[in-house]
Amino acid sequence: MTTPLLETKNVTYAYPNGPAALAGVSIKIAAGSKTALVGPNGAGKSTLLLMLNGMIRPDSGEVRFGGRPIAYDNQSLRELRRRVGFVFQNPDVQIIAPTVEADVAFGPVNLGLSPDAVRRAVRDALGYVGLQGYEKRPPHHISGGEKKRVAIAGILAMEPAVLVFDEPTNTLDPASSEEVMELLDELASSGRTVLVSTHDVELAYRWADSVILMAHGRVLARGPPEEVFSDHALLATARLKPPALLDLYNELGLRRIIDRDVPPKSVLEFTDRIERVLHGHVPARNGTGTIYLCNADRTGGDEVRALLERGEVDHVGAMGTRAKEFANRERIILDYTYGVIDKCILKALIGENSLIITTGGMVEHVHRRIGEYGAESGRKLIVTPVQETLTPVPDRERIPE
Amino acid sequence: MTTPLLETKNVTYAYPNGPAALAGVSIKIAAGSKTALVGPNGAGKSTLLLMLNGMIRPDSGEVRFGGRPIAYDNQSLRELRRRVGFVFQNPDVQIIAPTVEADVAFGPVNLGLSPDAVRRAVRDALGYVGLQGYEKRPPHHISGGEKKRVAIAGILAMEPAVLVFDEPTNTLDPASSEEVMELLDELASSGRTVLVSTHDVELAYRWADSVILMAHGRVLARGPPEEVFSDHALLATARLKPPALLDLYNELGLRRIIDRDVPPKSVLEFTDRIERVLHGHVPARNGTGTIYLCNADRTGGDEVRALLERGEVDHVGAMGTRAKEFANRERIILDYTYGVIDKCILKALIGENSLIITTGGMVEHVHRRIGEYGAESGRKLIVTPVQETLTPVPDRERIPE
Amino acid sequence: MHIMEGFLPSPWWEIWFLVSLPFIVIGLYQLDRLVKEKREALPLLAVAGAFVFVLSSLKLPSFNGSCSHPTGTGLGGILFGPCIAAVLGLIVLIFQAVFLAHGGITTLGANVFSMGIAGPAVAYLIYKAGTRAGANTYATVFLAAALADLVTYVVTSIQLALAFPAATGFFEAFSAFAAIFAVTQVPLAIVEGAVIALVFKYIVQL
Amino acid sequence: MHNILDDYAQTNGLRQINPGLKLFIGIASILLCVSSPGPVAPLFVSASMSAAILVLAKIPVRFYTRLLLIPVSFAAMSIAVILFITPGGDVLLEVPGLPLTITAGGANLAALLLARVFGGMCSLFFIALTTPMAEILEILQRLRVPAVFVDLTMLTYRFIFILIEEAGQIYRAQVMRLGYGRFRESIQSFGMLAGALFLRTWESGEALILAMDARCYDGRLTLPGEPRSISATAVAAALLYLLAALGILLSTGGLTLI
Repeated sequence: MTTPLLETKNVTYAYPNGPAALAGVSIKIAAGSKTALVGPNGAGKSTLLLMLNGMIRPDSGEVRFGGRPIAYDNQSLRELRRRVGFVFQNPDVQIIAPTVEADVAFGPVNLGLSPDAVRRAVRDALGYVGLQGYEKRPPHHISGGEKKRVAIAGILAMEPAVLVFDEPTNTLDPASSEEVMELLDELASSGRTVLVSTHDVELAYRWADSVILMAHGRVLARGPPEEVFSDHALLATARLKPPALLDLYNELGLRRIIDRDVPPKSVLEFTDRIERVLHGHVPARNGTGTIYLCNADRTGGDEVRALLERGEVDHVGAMGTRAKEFANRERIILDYTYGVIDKCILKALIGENSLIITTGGMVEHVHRRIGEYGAESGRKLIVTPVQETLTPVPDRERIPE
Repeated sequence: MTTPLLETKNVTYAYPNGPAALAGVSIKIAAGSKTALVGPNGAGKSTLLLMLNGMIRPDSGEVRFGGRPIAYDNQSLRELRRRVGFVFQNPDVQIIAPTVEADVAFGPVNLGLSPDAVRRAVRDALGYVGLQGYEKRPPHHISGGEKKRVAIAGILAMEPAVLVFDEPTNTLDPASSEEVMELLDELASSGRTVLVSTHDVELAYRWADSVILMAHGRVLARGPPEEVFSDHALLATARLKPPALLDLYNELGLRRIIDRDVPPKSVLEFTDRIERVLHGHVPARNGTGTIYLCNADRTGGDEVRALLERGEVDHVGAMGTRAKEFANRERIILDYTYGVIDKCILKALIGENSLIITTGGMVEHVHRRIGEYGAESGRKLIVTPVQETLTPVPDRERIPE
Repeated sequence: MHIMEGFLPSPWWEIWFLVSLPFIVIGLYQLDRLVKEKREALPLLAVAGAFVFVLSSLKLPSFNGSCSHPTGTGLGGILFGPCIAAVLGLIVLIFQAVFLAHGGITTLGANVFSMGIAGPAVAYLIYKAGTRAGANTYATVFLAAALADLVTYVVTSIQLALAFPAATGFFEAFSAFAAIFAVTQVPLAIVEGAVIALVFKYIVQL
Repeated sequence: MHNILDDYAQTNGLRQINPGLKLFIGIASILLCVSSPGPVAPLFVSASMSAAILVLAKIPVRFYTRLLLIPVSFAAMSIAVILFITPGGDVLLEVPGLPLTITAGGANLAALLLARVFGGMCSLFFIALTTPMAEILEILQRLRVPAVFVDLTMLTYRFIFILIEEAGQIYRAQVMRLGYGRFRESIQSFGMLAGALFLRTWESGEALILAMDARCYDGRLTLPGEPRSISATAVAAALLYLLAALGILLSTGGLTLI
């Protein structure tokens, strides 16, 4: 096995005048993984996360980064914190500069970058989270979801290899939560290691490829989410609820209505499973719909508008902040802004056409996901890329509001 | 139709130098109802709630309480606020005093109650939320869930007729959320009118008997939750996601796998529905398990322990804070602390016995719920009350920690 | 600069209590009236007091502990008048003594005079003078904060010199105390002035 | 910042003892120390107070030793001055080349002050570590301290903890983004922290007004004071201890170091 990027070995910690917060925790975070640290409030999740970039020094045990134990002198800590970025639960404590721009610049300035490099870092980070045009705004006049994205940009501007998020969707409403989780997906698909702490089991179930279940300062279980979350007794110990779909699946299994093997992760998979139980197989349907796929980085608005004007598309969805911005700029009304791929597959299965707008590495992801679904379900799904313009469209400035 | 207890008529409001927060909102809250005000952040939910006890005065339109427009002089406002209790989203905002006891006393003291009456009100309120023994603790030494309960006790101590909760479960972990929602159920079952604002559709779906959907300062829809949340287009406008079970149900309906009539509200109902689709009817099972029911107010620990020692009970669940405390005191390990009735029914259906510990009005509720389920599903479920001691057990003091 | 518990002998600690008492009494009287007129004054003063306490309990860069409350309460002085600021200073000092072990109970009178009355008064006067003269706001704030700090420590030195006069009299003692505190207090005053000016700038920007 | 003594006061071993009695012992000890003409009585007070804090109140030794270092820096500087400027008695030491001399009078006074500071601080620690602020406020209220003062102190208490939590989080967030690196940046970071905290304070104040109004605030903020029982043994022990200290004070009053 390769060396994990981040690792704790039997770390313990007690706050002054308090009981033990961590009672011997060993975890391993592989480079490039999407890990969720799941547990109730007070399980020690935040304490553990704060250890990963040296904000808290364990009473015993050690923390390793890149295979080497971390050192606690000032210089090493600064280096570590640049590599392991930490996004706080409450953006209000993280964003304290008078403007969005000044706040995102805080890290790069402290890194000692040149003014030009700082400006570039700020522009790139704000672009990544889809907040161009927000530079001069005061942070307390923007919405909760936007604040979260500013906080993320502030960390991205330091170009860390690992991103640690403490309860990233707490207090956000469902749409803002989805946007943030999508951003986390983009970050992971661009090769960064992403670690999230959460008590939201539904979120961890859908998002993570590896779950660490914690309670009372200990690790209770680790593994793929469908495995960890199928153990109801374990979840009860951690005072958590199983994800609704998984719970239903397990109940159906207990009553021997469906066979328990790989639990479904989405409404789409679940529907297929039940259909298979009923008919013995997933019925072939005539006239599945087409899924159009548009790379907003490479396609001009004209092509997309032409497609929409021909009336061939019933539903439009956008994935990722830049894609949503593109839609916004081109005044395309979006039907789906989250769970886009699954929804479009569902529509294709009932014969309706849809368009997915996305960018960068996510294009590949869409192809893969739909291909996998087709292979698993034995259904033929047609993905048609929207014609790309020959010359790449230059970065456009967001129209200031 | 009877006069609603609380009512707004076309109220509008704009914050100073802000856009309109409410653009003509009319709602009606019936006495004794459990209403959820659902919408994304920034929809105007909090503004509307603050209007209901006169904290914000509408720019136009009016607010009525008990059929009469509310007056904004000091005396009337105090009277109104005593009747319409408001629990803030963030308990840190609401808790004022240096000890739990002093904080809960704040309302009663300002209402001018006698010292004895204040003490009684504080004791009762803390007992209701299950925080006896916390009197002398400072608010910064208790957990988030406990703070929430202190905040609720502070309002309960004023004995309001209506309880308004702004995002009651925000930032709480699932178990604490369930406890708070259970407390809200208890309050409603004791005849109080309960109104909550939330962006958590799952929560509103399971809890409310009436839903008001808001977005952009307007009411989009109102009605029973299964109706409002089945309209995906409407939910999309409000940037909300449908509840997972309802979403699955609707997809199955679209594919004509099950008939769409009354959507199931719980895993239990859903399982039955699918079983019915498969077999045409819910199969009768032999040997359903027994559900033991214990009223913790009337039963001594000895009877319960005897039952458990006989090994007849496979699973134990407790509903309500006092019941949980009882279990804690008697050192009974709980398997279920939320969704208890449904889980016990599920277990009974697969032939296992369970014990439900609860108190007060909830006993009746358990009987009713299980009876209803039996009538609907055509299954016979056996509820056996645990023998009550002849003399009621006097209120016991919580053992100080 | 807090005088520690037990340091001031009789009759000096009693004398400083008597000196501070009128300010506190008047302050309480004014406060009572203010709160009866405007109920929201009480919560605002409370959070202001908490702010001053928290700010003073934070470590200023490269110094151990600061005494930012002359300026903090000075701010209170600008908003609510100097006597109410003295009451606020008293509360902050009580919390510092009981929560952080800075200061003491018998020395409360002396500390209230130096940090709750003299310092804030200077901050208040300089701020008023500066704004009337139309001077640069940040410079004025810097000066007000730094000088308030300095005055606090000068007053403390006077208090100590009065209690422990040298062979050659009060002035020698005063210069000895002032000299030894200057080493720590002058840089602290400058840093504090700079920080408060920054805070002011920050608030104005928002 | 993480050493708010009140946190220990909430859980200490003397938590259940009548707060009025604890306050009385503490203040009486302080007054004894301040008025003692010799160093023995204050030293007796500091020893017995420390013993009470460590043995009866069960405060961790490591924490308490660190606490004792707080007064040292102030005491060291001020006592050094007194050592050199106080006249009287034989000259004990002369710094060559400088006009600095230590006399017996100076040495005696310095020793006395050191003893008084330690005695006084230990007594203050005793109050701070065994009696939660809320109970002290309750006593002030019963002593008819003006209500507006008690109310203001009470509200301040609550917000100190809220703001400390916020300040701590902001500080941590800044350190994670490499704030407080060099001196200039430290000042800058600290200014931002203080500014943000000020803003947060203001918001808290406004939220507090709203919260109080929502709960029918009518100018009353009383603590539910109940008459607390007071054990005769505790009173007897306290009086015995204070009499002993007074006895030592009177019998060793003239005693000096040199």
